[in-house]
Amino acid sequence: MLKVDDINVYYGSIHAIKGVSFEVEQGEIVTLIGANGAGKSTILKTVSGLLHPQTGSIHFAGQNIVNVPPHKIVSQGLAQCPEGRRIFLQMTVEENLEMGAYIRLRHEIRGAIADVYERFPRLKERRRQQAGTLSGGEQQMLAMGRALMSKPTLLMLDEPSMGLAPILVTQIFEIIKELNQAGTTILLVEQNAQMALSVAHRGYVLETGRIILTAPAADLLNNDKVRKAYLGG
Amino acid sequence: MKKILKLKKDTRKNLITYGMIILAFLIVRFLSASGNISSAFRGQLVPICVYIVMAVSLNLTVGILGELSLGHAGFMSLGAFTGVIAAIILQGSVSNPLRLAIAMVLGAVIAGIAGLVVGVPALRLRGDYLAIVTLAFGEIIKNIINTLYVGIGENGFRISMVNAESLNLGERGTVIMNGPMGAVGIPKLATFASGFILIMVTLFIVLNLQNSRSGRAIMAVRDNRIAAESVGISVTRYKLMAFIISATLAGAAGALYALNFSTVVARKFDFNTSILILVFVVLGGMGNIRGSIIAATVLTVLPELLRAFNNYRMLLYAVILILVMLVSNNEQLKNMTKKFKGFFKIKRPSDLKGGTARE
Amino acid sequence: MGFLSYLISGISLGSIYAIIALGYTMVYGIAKMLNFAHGDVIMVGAYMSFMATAYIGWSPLASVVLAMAVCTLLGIIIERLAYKPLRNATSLAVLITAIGVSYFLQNIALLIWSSNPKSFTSIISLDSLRLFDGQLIISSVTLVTIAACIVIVYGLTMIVRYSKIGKAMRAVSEDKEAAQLMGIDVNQTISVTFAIGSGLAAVAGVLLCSAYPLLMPTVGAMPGIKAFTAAVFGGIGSIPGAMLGGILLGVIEILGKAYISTELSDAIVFSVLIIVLLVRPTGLLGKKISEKV
Amino acid sequence: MKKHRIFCIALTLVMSLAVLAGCGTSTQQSTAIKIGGIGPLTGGAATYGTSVANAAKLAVEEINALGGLQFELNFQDDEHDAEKSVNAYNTLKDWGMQVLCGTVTTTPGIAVSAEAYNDRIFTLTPSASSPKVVEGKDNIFQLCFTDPNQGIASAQYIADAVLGTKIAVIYNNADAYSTGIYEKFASEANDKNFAIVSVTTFTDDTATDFSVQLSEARNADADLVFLPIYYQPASLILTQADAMGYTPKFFGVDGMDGILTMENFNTDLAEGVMLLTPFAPDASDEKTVAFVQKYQERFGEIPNQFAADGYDVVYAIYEASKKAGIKGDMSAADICEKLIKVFTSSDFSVDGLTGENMTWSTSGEVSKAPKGMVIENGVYVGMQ
Repeated sequence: MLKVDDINVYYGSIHAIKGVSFEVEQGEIVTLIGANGAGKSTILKTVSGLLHPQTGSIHFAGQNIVNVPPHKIVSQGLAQCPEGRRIFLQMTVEENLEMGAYIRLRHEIRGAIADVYERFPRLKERRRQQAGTLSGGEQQMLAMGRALMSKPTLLMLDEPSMGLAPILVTQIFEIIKELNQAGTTILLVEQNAQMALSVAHRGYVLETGRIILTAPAADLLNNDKVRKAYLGG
Repeated sequence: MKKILKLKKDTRKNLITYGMIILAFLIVRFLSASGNISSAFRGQLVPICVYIVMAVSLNLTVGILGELSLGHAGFMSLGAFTGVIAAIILQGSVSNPLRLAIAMVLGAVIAGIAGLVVGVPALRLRGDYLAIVTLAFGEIIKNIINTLYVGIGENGFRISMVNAESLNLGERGTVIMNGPMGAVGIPKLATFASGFILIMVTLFIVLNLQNSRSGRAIMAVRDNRIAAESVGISVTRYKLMAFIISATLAGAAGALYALNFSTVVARKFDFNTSILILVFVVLGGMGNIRGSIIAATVLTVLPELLRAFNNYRMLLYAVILILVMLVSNNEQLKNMTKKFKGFFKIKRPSDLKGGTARE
Repeated sequence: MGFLSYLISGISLGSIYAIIALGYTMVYGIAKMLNFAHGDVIMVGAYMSFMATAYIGWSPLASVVLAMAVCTLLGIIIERLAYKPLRNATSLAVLITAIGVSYFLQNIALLIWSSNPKSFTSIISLDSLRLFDGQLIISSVTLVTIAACIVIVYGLTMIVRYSKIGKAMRAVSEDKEAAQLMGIDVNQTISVTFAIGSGLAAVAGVLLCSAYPLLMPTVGAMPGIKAFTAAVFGGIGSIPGAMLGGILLGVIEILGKAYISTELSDAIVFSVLIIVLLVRPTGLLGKKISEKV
Repeated sequence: MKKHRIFCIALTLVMSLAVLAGCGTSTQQSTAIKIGGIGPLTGGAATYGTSVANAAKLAVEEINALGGLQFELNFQDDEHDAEKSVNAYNTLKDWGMQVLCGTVTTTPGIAVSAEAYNDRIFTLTPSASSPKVVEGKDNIFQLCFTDPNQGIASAQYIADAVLGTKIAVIYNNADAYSTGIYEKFASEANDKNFAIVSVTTFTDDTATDFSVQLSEARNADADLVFLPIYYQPASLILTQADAMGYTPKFFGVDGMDGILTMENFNTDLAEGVMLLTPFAPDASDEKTVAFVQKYQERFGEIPNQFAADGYDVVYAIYEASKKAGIKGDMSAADICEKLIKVFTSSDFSVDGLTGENMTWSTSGEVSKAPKGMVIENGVYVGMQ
């Protein structure tokens, strides 16, 4: 479904991503794990079209999406829930959701909002509230709900557990599983490798801009090197 | 040769800048002595020096300190009128070069004091809000100077805000500043040599500051205020220091400017002049002193070179300005030059040592 | 009675500043750039209306529509050619380009319409309003200007609050990158903002020259700077702020002239501005700047 | 920082060209006398410079068509700025200017006349009207009245004709011309049969709303408003006074000329306005009619007083050159001395558009009689 082939990305003169290739198949949860600064978010931004690779290709649903502007990539069914949530703090909860469905037609939006409220009842309670007044967990729900509004076939989540209490983290990962079961393919970027690998089918390990290891998630969980580096023993 | 290569990269860069100015001065001097220089260019020598100093000093605020100022001409104005007053009062009592020096120093001092007065409240603000306060300051200065009458006569030095007659200067008094008519009958004390010296002094101050402990603190403030604060850098102190030095140099430049023309009016130092100097800084590169010098020179000369185009002159100037901005910020072009440069890059010892890791 | 009539003059002048300031503030809010060429778009709008009425003999209303159409188009063209290529450049680079555009517009106007001033025929030809036995006279231009300002502010607020493009503008102004991830075309949104701001500039130009009927290539420069000041005064980026800032600036200017000094009126206006900014560093209705560490 | 390097190199090249640009100026001699002109052709004051430049061009063409003495005119822009004006002056010097017709505006005029005095280049300014332009410089002459003279003449006129007893003044306190006239007017008013009851000002930056100034004049019961300003702000004052229903007499100076020919201006508003001006475009004398017609054909606009000044300057130089026997191959300094002698000689006078029998004193000031005009039915009528 998504095929990234040998991309190189630069920030000015810094070579951030060095020849990375990976694939996500329909119906999978794939996770990219790695330390802070390994280049995980950079990869997602590149896939979304916010950054452009110097070389290499990215194919989504068979089409090359390198140099396609980000808003067009969204309409092809690829959504990203960015790192740090990045919800619109000055807008209401419902307006945030409407923004998520910016590419959809007016009559589709109602139904999509209803679906999101069904999955996240808390958001319905706070629909008229300014997003800036929500708690961290609620904000994460809103960010995910917003990303779902475009009805993506592939959802990319960037650090969904960041800054959340452990109980909320579990909740978020439950939701990720549910979404996947409902048919959404997911590309998950996480620092919390334990959690990520526990829900994912496959995983890639990233180190300073390179993929150093790839295997089914269960294998990675048992891999010594991975355990030492990312799973705290 | 080896010794020069061993010097720190910054020092080497600064030496090139000084060398460039000295070389330019000598060349112009030589051409001038051999009569190979046009009146038009000779007439512009002092203004060019003034604008170089203005650009370098503004670069201290905008490029190095990282705060946008839209009122730099206000400090120039204060320096200009202070300098004129000093030069006229001292008429006949000291030699001309000394008179010019005193005028410039006094202009610098007054502008520096104004820098303090404006800086203390204004530097609490940030970004565009600071910019608008400096703009407002420039307009206030212009407006007040327009209503100021200053003279010297039987009763000594007098100031009024009503009109020239209310100064009561007596028969042999001189009106120095005559409200909107500005200062008239200014002795032409400015010379290219004095402009050159002022540039060298400015460079000495700004380059040394840039490479000193204080300079690094100022740049730390620019790059990350909170981080700088957290390691114990007094943000206000360093900001104010840079701002005052910038104002002081602008004051000296203003005095030199005024003493090059027989008349000067407050209107000259308006928003448009502030913007003009800002254009020099941005085109030359933020924080790039050498760039400011070159941009100030070229953009001062450019409108004169376009005189052949008559009515289309200023239109052409506008088009050139826009195109230069577009070209110098073009991503593809930037990448191209990078590759080009990489191809020809000469490996210097400092580059081989492994970069900036240890200092 | 004197005070009242000064106050009305001030509100009228301020309403014009406010309409111009709205253009500044919208563009700033979304593109984060100071569009210093805005004042010169006003001038173009005024000339368009002038040509349509004086040379072709169109009705005033039709001339305003023409002016708005031309200015909207001009705004889009300027944005495409001069600002869009600088989307990733520093804000100062864009500022300088805007100044280049301002010079360009002024000098092209000089070549097209010559430096000789033209007298603008007011587009409003109603009778003045006489109150208190003729002691207080309010000209129809004043009334129309104030009404136009209120309608425009109301209309813009509604657009920004409820329309799809308005919401997109808010999203872009808050977080460009996140907006892109929502499928919002940021470039298009910025273009639309420029178009609206420039269309407003045309209205401002016509009203400015109706109230003060002198048309020259430099006519927009000073009101442009004053309106920019007004936008900052009210809190740049805020629509009600631009209106409040504009009107206050006009009122302070007129009252300062009337009761303190006509000679120092500019100094008074700018001093008040500085004091307000020292007390409220982001303007009267400005949002607090949240600082990123 | 590095991205600028190539840009800098390019700029350096331009700079070197600038230094060398002057080197090529040839020393070729032509028989035509090279006349330089300086004035604002761009910026806010462009209308004045453009008028002078146009009319001067017209005059030079006429003179050259006569076949005798030949002129070559080079008019440079100074943006109404002293620094730019000196640059323009130096450019003209490189071109080989022998006589200067300029500058159009006062502040640049003071700066340039100091240079021209040192270089011994004869200068006749069409419209830089401050006495400071000519003061202490024997080779600088003015064709227009000085500002103080206009102030005195205005006060005299108002007093003699008893035009008003309570006078309000609105002037531009950021403008040397306007302030110069006002100050002299105010000091003249002391022993006259009228009183100044209200004085208000504006600046170029606040020249839009005049409601306060007009209200103050009305509150002070002024029956005459003196406007020592240019016609552009004056047109706004007339419009706003009309909207307020305030109808005093308005009295202007030569800067007021141009108000009737301002494109699209409703001349009804100027009905009854009085002004002192040496030139009226609808005067019926042969010279004016011919000039106005030619100017309009050529430039599509009705000439104002600045154009008339520009035209007269060229003709004054022409008359004087003929009298002094000046030729194109003389040095500027020689021409200067000869022209000074002619201009200050008692038997030299010029009949121009802006005055009959204009003569000059050694101080450089012109002597001609200002004409009082009143606007009736949209045209100037001589005031007696």
